[in-house]
Amino acid sequence: MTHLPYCLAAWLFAVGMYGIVTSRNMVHLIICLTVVQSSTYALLLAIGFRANAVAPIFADIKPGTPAVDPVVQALMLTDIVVEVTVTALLLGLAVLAHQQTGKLDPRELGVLRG
Amino acid sequence: MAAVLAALGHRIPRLLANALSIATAAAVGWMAVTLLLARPLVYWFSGWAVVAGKAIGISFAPDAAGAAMVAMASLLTLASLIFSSRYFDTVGTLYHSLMLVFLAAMAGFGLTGDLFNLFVFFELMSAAAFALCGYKSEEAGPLQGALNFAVTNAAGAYLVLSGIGLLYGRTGALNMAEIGRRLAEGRPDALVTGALTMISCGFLVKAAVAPFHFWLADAHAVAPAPVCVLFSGIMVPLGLYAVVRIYWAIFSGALAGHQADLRNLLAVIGVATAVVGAVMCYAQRHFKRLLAFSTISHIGIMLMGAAILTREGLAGTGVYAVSHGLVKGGLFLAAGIVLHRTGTVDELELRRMRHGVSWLAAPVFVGAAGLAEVPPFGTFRGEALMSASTQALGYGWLEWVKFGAAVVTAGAVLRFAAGALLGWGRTPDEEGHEIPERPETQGGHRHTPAVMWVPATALIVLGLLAGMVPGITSEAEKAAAQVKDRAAYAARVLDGATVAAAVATAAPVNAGECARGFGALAAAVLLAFISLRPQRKERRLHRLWRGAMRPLRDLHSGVIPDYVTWLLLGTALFGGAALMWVR
Amino acid sequence: MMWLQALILLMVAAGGLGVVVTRDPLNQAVAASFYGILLGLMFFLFHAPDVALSQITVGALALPLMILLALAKIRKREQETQEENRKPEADGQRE
Amino acid sequence: MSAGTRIAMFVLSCAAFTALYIAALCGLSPIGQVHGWAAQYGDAINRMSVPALHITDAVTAVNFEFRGFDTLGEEFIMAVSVLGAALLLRKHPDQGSGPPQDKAAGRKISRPGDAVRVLTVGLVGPVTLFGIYIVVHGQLTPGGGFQGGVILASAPLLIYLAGEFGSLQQVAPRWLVEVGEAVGAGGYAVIGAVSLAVGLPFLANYLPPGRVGDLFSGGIVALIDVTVGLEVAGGLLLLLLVFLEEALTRRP
Repeated sequence: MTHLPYCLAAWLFAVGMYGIVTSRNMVHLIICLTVVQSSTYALLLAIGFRANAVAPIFADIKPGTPAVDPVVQALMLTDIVVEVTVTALLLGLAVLAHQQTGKLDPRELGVLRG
Repeated sequence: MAAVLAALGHRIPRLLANALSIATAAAVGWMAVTLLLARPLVYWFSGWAVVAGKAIGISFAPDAAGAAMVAMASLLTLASLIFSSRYFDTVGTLYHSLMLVFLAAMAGFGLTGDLFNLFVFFELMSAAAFALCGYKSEEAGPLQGALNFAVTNAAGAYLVLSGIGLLYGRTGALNMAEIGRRLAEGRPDALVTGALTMISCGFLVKAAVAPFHFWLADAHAVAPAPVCVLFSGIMVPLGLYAVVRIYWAIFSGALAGHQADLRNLLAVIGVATAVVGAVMCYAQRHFKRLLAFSTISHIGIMLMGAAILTREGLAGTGVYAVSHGLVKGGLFLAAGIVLHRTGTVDELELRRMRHGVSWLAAPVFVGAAGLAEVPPFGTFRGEALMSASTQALGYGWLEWVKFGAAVVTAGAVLRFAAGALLGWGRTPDEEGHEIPERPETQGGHRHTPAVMWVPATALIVLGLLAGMVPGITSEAEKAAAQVKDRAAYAARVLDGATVAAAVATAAPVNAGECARGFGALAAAVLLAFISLRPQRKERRLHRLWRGAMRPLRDLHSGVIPDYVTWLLLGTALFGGAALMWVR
Repeated sequence: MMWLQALILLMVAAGGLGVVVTRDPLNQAVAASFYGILLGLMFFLFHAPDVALSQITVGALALPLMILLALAKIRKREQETQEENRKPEADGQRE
Repeated sequence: MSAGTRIAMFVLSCAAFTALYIAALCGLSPIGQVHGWAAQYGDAINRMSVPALHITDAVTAVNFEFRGFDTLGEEFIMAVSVLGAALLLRKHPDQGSGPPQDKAAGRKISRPGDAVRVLTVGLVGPVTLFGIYIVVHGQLTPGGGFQGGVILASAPLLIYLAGEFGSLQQVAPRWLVEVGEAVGAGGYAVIGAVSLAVGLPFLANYLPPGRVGDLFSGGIVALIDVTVGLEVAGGLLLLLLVFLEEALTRRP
């Protein structure tokens, strides 16, 4: 029970991977990849969480009050930027590939084989 | 220190002209050499260093191995920028900016001492690489290659990040030296092996090790030739470098009792990679794809060297990687010239047409000799270093696999040079898959500008000379000793200790090794000769070979879901094996 | 741990599954947007307001918008292909 | 590989992988109960950010000060993907380029009503203000250059939603957005390089920290915040514009 929130990360990873493997549409596949990435958010969030603590913003509270870990939150922010940009690049590639071949199914794109 | 910072100053590459970008690459290279010659140092960004044993800021902790990688990266970038100055006709500044950011990312990746920072540079490198790979966006092939590349590498990156999360949850640190120190205090458990598995497999995706190698051939076959130079020559070895670095800096203390297990595991992966790469390499008729599979095979050889986990093994791997990168870079540039002149790199088509690039066979022959580990190539020196400790540890059979891989890949390159460029022999009825391709250049196909053939031959010659640099092996051994010494690394980064100079014994080159190198070349020539002369008797052999190759070819399906399934399978097997050690 | 936090964890778990099993990309863009909001809520309830804010702006706004634009492009291309396919048929009949 | 083989192989390996992952996760301390070394990095930063830097948002302190170099890398990832998207979606000589016209699917059919248009255009001002507010208060309250930048980028898009692609190009012409993005990414590096000029390590804080709670507290963090805001707003808008032009004008 005490480790259950961590398992959300494993769940999202597996579910996203399932989506990628069974995908029939490049755009769908790319969105599933963002689900895989969201598993890393869940992991980092759970790791930085502290019981009986507040958010690490000391605007209205006294410095020294127990707060959750700000480092993982900074990592997550970086992670989110990475997500947007990689997704944007991938979507651009998928759109172009569709323009050239008229296909979106990752199983049918195969120009490169053997 | 100024060197590191100046390297960063160059990350503002915007609207740079050819000359400016070439100068930048050269400057970064010069700085890397300065770093290489300087003593190892630690640089803390933002001025936040260590407070009460905890690293607060981000540090660069360059040592000889990292600096050598950066020097290599800038040399290859320099060569490809010179090459492409006349290569693309519609070259925009976007291309130069991407190349320079790619270089900056590789430099940061090689120098950083912080695990999350390593991930950031990994992603920066990937983002630049995806875009460069899809550069010829008006064709279907490059787009598909870039998609395969991007999806598998993104999945690998998320594995790495999850592993970093696990380590942070355990140790509360992101600095590699600090994580290593904390992990060494505890017992290894499922978390340690899990983190090792996820981070290693994530980086091994970049290193294109079987069964994570599928993307590489797709990406290399379609990326512009000068970009391939960087992919094959330095980006892929950097993946291996990251695995070596994190193992020695982070996990070597906690897993000290399981060295033999890890050695076996990595050796098996290396063998699989070398064999699959070599066989697939031989079966190709598209020159760039052929070279791509040979890179996979050579990465397997390097992995076998690093897997031995000894100083000599690591040093040999380093020398091998540098020399291989130069030779392979030269070969890819040669492929670029062929494509520029004839509009194709397909072996059968080239054989049928009359082209004026027969002279290229000479540098390609020399390059093939480099792949066959013939003295005095750097690959030979590296191999000789590796083999001594491989045999001492009772892994002599690995040497035979390496020998075979070198022979087959060199043979395939020789076959291409003799068959396609010189037109020797008869047309083999070998059926590979054709990849429709347009020339990367427009106009001016009649001659080869000097900016194209000079870098191509220069790289191959440099690969040859790399083996003759006096003291290269002993310097490499010193660098390897630095990489291996986890305690000294931690003391340098966290306690500001100065590093004692490592001593190395220069191993003499023995005659047996030389004979081995020439033997490999002879065998490769023989292989190329046989494959160019299909006798009636051997027809059946050919058919048999094709039948046997069919399943292996089919595995390289170009289908992303397949690749991702392989990725998971490989990770699960690696993780399962690692978990067995600690149970 | 509060029940509210447990609830949002479950909802995110279900949301992830929902995004994956929505096979039609257009519906999936909507599902992804909803999932982005759920993630943002989760960050908020776990004391990460900074991350929550950026997740909501990115996950619920920027990303679905990009997906929709990509889909618009793909759909347009499909329509054009259909028209092109129809045209040769018509030409053929005329002859 | 046939679909059946693939699924079978996937189910096996994914099950094995997930089991390994969960086994590893169980090695972490129970949720919320982090202590010892594992807790000290975060605690140290929470302790230091107000006294040392006068920054009340510890996350901003990590992002722009303690681990500012990561954020610099992150900005470059953003810049590279914008460059990459521009490179990929660039126009090729053999592709005809007509004047930009709004041809997104479905848009021909229904123009938004006047009320919607007035409302969305009217929202542009407040949204821009809100974005700027979020950017400049980064070191004080949740938010900062990144979040504010995304909000800023969404303001011009409201104009597009109101059906005025032409006005969008007037309000946010591509060169202006490009310049903003470049200034943002370059500015960060320049701020870092100034640290060198005054003899400090790269990205070290050289400005006085100001008063706790002030708009200009935190020294260079406030500056970096603004450049990141510019970069993110510019970069994201450029990405969206590239996609938009792609969706609207490109013909195969």
